[in-house]
Amino acid sequence: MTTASPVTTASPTAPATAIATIHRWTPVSRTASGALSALLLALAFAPFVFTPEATAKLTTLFVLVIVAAMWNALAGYAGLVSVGQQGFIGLGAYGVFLFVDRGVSPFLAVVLAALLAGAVAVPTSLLAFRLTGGQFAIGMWAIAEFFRLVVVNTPSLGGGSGRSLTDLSATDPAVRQAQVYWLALALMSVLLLAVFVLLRSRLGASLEAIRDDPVGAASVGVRVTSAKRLVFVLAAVGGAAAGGLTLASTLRVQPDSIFGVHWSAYMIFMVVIGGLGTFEGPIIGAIVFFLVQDSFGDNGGTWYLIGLGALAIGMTLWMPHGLWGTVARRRDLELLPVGYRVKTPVVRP
Amino acid sequence: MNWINAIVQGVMLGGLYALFACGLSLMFGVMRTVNLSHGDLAVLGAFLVAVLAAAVGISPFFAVLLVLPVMGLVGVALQRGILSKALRTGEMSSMLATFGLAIVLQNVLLEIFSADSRSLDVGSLSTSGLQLGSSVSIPYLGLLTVAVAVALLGGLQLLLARTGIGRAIRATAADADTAELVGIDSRRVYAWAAAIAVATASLAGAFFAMRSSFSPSMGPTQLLFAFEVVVIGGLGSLWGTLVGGMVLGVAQTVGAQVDPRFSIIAGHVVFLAVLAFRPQGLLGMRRSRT
Amino acid sequence: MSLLSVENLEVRHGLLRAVREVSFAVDEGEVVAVVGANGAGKSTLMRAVAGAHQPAEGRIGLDGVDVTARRAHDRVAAGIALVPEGRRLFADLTVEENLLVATRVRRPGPWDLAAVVAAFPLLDGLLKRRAGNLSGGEQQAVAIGRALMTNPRLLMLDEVSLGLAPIMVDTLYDSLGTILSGGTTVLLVEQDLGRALGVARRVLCMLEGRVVLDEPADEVTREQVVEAYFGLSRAAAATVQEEPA
Amino acid sequence: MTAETGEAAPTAAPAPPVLSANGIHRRFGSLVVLEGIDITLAPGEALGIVGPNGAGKTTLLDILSGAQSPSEGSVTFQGQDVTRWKVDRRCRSGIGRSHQVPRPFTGMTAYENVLVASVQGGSHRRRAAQQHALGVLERCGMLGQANRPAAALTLLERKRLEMARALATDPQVLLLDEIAGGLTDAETDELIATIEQLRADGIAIVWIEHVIHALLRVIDRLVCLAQGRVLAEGEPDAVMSDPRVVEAYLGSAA
Amino acid sequence: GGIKESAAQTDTVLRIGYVSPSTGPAAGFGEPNAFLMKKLRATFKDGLKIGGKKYSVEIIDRDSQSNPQTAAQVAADLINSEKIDLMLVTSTPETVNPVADACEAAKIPCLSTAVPWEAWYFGRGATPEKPFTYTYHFFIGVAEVHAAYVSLWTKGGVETNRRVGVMWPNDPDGKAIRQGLGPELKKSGFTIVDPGAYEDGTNDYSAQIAAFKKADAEIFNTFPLPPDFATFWKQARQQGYRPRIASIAKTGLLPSQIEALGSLGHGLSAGFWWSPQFPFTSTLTDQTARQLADDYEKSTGKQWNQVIGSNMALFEVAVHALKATSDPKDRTELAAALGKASLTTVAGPLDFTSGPVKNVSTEPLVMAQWRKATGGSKFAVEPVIVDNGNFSAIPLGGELEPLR
Ligand SMILES: Nc1ncnc2c1ncn2[C@@H]1O[C@H](COP(=O)(O)OP(=O)(O)OP(=O)(O)O)[C@@H](O)[C@H]1O
Ligand SMILES: Nc1ncnc2c1ncn2[C@@H]1O[C@H](COP(=O)(O)OP(=O)(O)OP(=O)(O)O)[C@@H](O)[C@H]1O
Ligand SMILES: [Mg+2]
Ligand SMILES: [Mg+2]
Repeated sequence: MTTASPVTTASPTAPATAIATIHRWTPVSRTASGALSALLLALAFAPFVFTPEATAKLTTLFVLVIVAAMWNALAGYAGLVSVGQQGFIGLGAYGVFLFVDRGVSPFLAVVLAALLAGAVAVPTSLLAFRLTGGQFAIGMWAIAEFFRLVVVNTPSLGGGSGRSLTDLSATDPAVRQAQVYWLALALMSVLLLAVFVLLRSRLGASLEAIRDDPVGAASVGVRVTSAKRLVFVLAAVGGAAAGGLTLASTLRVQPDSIFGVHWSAYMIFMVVIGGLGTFEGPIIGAIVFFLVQDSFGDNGGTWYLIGLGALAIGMTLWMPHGLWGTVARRRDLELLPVGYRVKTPVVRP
Repeated sequence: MNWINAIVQGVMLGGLYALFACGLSLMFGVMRTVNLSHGDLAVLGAFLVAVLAAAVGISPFFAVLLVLPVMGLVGVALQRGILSKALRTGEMSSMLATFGLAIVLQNVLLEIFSADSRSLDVGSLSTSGLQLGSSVSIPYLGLLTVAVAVALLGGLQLLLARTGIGRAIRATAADADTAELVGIDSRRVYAWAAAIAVATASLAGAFFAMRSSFSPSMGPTQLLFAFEVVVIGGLGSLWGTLVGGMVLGVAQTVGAQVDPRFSIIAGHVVFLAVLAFRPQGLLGMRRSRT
Repeated sequence: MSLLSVENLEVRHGLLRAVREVSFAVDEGEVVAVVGANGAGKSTLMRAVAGAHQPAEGRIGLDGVDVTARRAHDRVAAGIALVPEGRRLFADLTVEENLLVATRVRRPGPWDLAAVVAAFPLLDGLLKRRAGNLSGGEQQAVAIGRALMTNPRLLMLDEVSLGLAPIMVDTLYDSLGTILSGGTTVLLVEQDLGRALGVARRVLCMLEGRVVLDEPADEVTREQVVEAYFGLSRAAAATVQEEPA
Repeated sequence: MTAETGEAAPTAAPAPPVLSANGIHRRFGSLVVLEGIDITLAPGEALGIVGPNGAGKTTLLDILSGAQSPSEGSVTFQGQDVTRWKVDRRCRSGIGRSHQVPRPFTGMTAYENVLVASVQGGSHRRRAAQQHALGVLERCGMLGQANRPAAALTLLERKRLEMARALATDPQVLLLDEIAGGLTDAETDELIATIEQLRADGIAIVWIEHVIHALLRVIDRLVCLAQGRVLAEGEPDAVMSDPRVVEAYLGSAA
Repeated sequence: GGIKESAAQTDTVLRIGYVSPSTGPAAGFGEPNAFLMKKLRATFKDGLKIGGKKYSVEIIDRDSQSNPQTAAQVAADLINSEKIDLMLVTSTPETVNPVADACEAAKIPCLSTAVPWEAWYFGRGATPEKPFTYTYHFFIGVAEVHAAYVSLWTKGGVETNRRVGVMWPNDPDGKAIRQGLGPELKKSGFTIVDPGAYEDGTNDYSAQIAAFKKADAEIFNTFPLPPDFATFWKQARQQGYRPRIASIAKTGLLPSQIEALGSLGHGLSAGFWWSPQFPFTSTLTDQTARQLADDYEKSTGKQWNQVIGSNMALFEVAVHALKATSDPKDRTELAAALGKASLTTVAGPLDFTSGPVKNVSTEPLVMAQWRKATGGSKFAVEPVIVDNGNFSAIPLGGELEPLR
């Protein structure tokens, strides 16, 4: 423990600077994050370049990225594994009607609905946070079901039959498609940024601490519940946004499917494929999932689903850290760094 | 009078739910494994029973007895092949892996048996019952289900609480490595637990198939109920699971008595109420230190 | 022939070689103290012998029988027991259950519930308590009792007196006497050199995963052992830098 | 209360206590763990707590730090009644503690462990907090482990980490629970040095320890708990030589 | 430049998208798909001659997995990537409605069937003032169901107290029926005993049964999912509720659903919009209903079901409309052609010009009773047409038998 001896008598901060420095950004990560921002910017011009069909596909991808990133923030960083996020997806979609019926433009309505879902998440958390681990996961599922049944029993929302967003079917398909695309792109960028900022903020590390040991976290001053709630609400807003976008692009929701537990399945799938608890993982997972779905998803059918299931099993067993997680571990790589590295000068005796 | 009948039917339904939740309670409550394929394993069991009964031309009840050990082996395979590995990387992996399994099972069954819903024909047993007055009637099949549920859950509860094997299971669930260090073959213990869990699942599936009908897509619907039952009853207590089943069943039937559309929602409301006022479940115990 | 024989053992944690080229033997009825500073590899060594951690190289023999391939529970049945560092009790089981759960292997011997309670009187009132709720020292006592319940031939104690009140340590070492008189062989990690040299027949000092000193207790002086520690602290400076980020 | 209160140790200056527990009771169902404990801690004072296993020391520490709330009685910190404050709030306002059974954040590196404490518990802004965390790591001789995942630390490293985390929240009162166990003599010396340093910085300390010789090198005052009551309290040597303490706690070590 | 439009199709290939549930809960409806696709692709192998121009026909079939979101997705994909000229979609609102919505929005002509037309029309928020331009639909509606029920329950030869116990779920079909059929039946002098809408997937029906027994409802009617009905029907029997007539819809459609009930299935009556007895011929394959059914049974070994008829008719109308255009690739023209279509398909006469509302044509409906299959048949059950009150052209097979 000789490294300790020379400074034990000095004041804590001063020599520290001398003996070590902290690193977050690396050249790699700088370029990477630069490239990402550039890419997002470039994507904004897609509707002028690509055909609506291409942008339509991209929109689907964005929605997937959103839900994956949100679920990852929730499970991967705050340790809140939930199989009930579809509850908020559904609220987001149906919330749109609440505003549209009051004459709000559908696109604005999507945003408002997302915020509304966030508001609903606050009281929800009071209930849900009484559970932990697997219990919380399933509890959320039940809560989602509860939301679904409330919607199903609300005639103005079309009850069990669901509702069509007729307000948009008037506009020219190509234009509408482009608008939805831009909205999706914008929401995705904002939400990803939000997650990134959150993780790099003073709260980021605390969240991981909470995930590892809530009691320990509290005893070093972390406001455990409010930190969890913050992420919970963010994830709700994100999920809801995804729901709203789904409605805007498919123009119809039906409770059983927008509140369907398969959403959770997809989220878990994407995050685990990409790498849980990494910022990059869910994005990659979403892309993979999208490609899989796109390549043999159309002629869909049983075999595609069987393949998906098998892949899920295989990944968990043989690549538990997911694609990105595995790579990152090998090369100690972090494109968008949310962690910390300490560099100590090498003193050989 | 109808209210009494509603409660009676609720208890009968509760028996079935408890049976469904039994294996889940063992895995989720005791072994801390979230098995999302539980419902579909139950369906698989039901199909095996149906096929066997049809092929050999025996009563479903005999078929069940033959299928149970088979499903037990399926459970062992599940544990050895998937859960044991997944568990090492945490609750979430087991959730994803079993979810994947759920999808595979559903669609393989769909591929083989088509989406038609079918049921196990046990003749008059499924349609006859004890008439008490004009409106109360106790179905024989329901009685049988409840009896089996009580016997099974009660038996397992005693096994866990009183016997050495039970202690070994709980110890392994708590900390498999350390269990090994005190001479417990954790792999065997896990295998056994999984075998029991899956076998009981198929038993529940069979009873469900006799009571109403089943199809490849039925699994997930019943899974949530089963989970609610476990949580309502309290993690790790199989008595609790039995009680939880009854509570959920009665909640649904009484809810339906108020207005048919409240049936399922009433179940969820009761579940949420339990969360709110007794998160550790009706018979669960709160932990302070660990 | 020696009861436990460890030959050229190497144990890794990922890349880190926590135990390297370790060879030694322990005779029936012997008491060996393993000392060495924090991170020396003592716990890893013991866990490897107990079968909780698979060695990368080397061979572990019990009575000349190679048990390297056997799983931990199997070794317990063969008579190897470890009191793991940090107790590792089954929190949700009662104290009594924690003790009884160790009787699955059914090894005959003097140790049973009564004997353990006799050896650790403070357990008397606690049998029905949830182990997770016990105090640190109480847990330590239960952990030792649990290991004894398997009636081991080789008992390994990792930092046993950690967290025990002095008077408890007395009782512990007294009962250690009882254990020894029963012919049990003991391998213990103990930082209190006084105590260690007091009970041990032999002292193993570890440094960076290697055994740097293996002497009969009555032949080594405190100074020699402390000297061994020094070897470590110098090397430590180097390892600190090598740490893979 | 025991007779010893009369002759409170000389170091217990007239200055108002920074932390005090008043008439603390703690029960778990029928089980009584603490029975009317009164303890005061003067600013900058170092108070040692010993007692047989299961005496209630950790429970008392939990109550002082807010991890548990007392069944009866109150806790005052800097003249404020903090009995109802949760542990995190108490931590932020200046009560740091270490756990007898270490609770590292296993998914993070040692440095990130400490950083959380310094960012959340401490009063520093971002950069300052990062440097502060480094300084603390170093103080506790953990700098070399900075980038190691906490999961990979040995028990003793974990204990050091506990202490580092507590320090990083820059407390006015530091509550330590068995940090010297299993240390080699050299390591013990380092620990003592570190703690002396803290005292010099004016941090008041409550230290539960079974390694008496280490404890006695630091503390001004000693309390011996037994069965949830204060058995003896006062000037360390006096307490150590108290026959009841010898009989209940020290045994041959006396 | 401005926002990019989809590249227009100039080639001479007519792409027809076909969406139906082949997996998921409604997969039963998808059963005939493989057979139909094979048959139709054979029929279209030499393409179609339209407006003096020769077009090859390509059918691109997709599975909705019985899930609206998937349905919407595959629809978007068919429209955007496959550049289809015409969308055909069938079976259950979960599959049909989202696809139709997508087409209406993308201005792609779409024809659908096998959903009660009210569920398709009002369920998608249309009104007689605000009809659709690109989406068309043919199927039975409340009016047909009502007429058939009234005819069966009054002229069927079974005496009842005209009290009808109804179990209408809280889903698209149930809703359409509750709003439409309920009042109509009342008008026709029946007393409706409606305990209220229930959730699909409910596991206990004691409440409803009690209500029916209390009101002594001798007629029973329901629009449930198959598993739910099985649960209900067994419970009803066990708790001693035995109506004299039980007319079920949505579940009584496929033989397999009845088989699942074992002996309890015998005697249930259900509406049939197609059966081998229908005296009509396919304009595409020139097969009579009987020949079509036999063909199906021969090549699949499965028992015929009504979906075959309606899905065949779906393509018949499609081809009819395509041929009626000068340029089948002109979407507005094709849509208009669908609106003008009027022909007799294997499922009977369809006429979009005289439908109950714009965009919709209705088709014949008769009532049949499921019986234990008679000696010769290699299947367990078979439907016997017991009422043709509204379409006497369709021959009767026997008399309605009371359940007790
Ligand atoms: N699970 C683990 N993963 C990675 N490295 C580990 C793990 N456990 C221990 N190590 C490392 O292996 C080395 C030896 O650890 P070990 O616990 O055996 O030392 P020790 O002598 O028992 O130390 P102590 O006296 O503190 O208990 C240490 O450098 C430690 O950091
Ligand atoms: N949550 C709890 N439930 C029941 N009993 C408890 C609980 N927490 C502590 N106890 C009991 O209270 C007593 C005091 O525990 P505590 O941990 O304070 O002892 P301690 O003085 O710290 O002992 P040690 O020196 O061994 O750490 C012990 O007998 C313990 O079993
Ligand atoms: Mg160790
Ligand atoms: Mg303690």
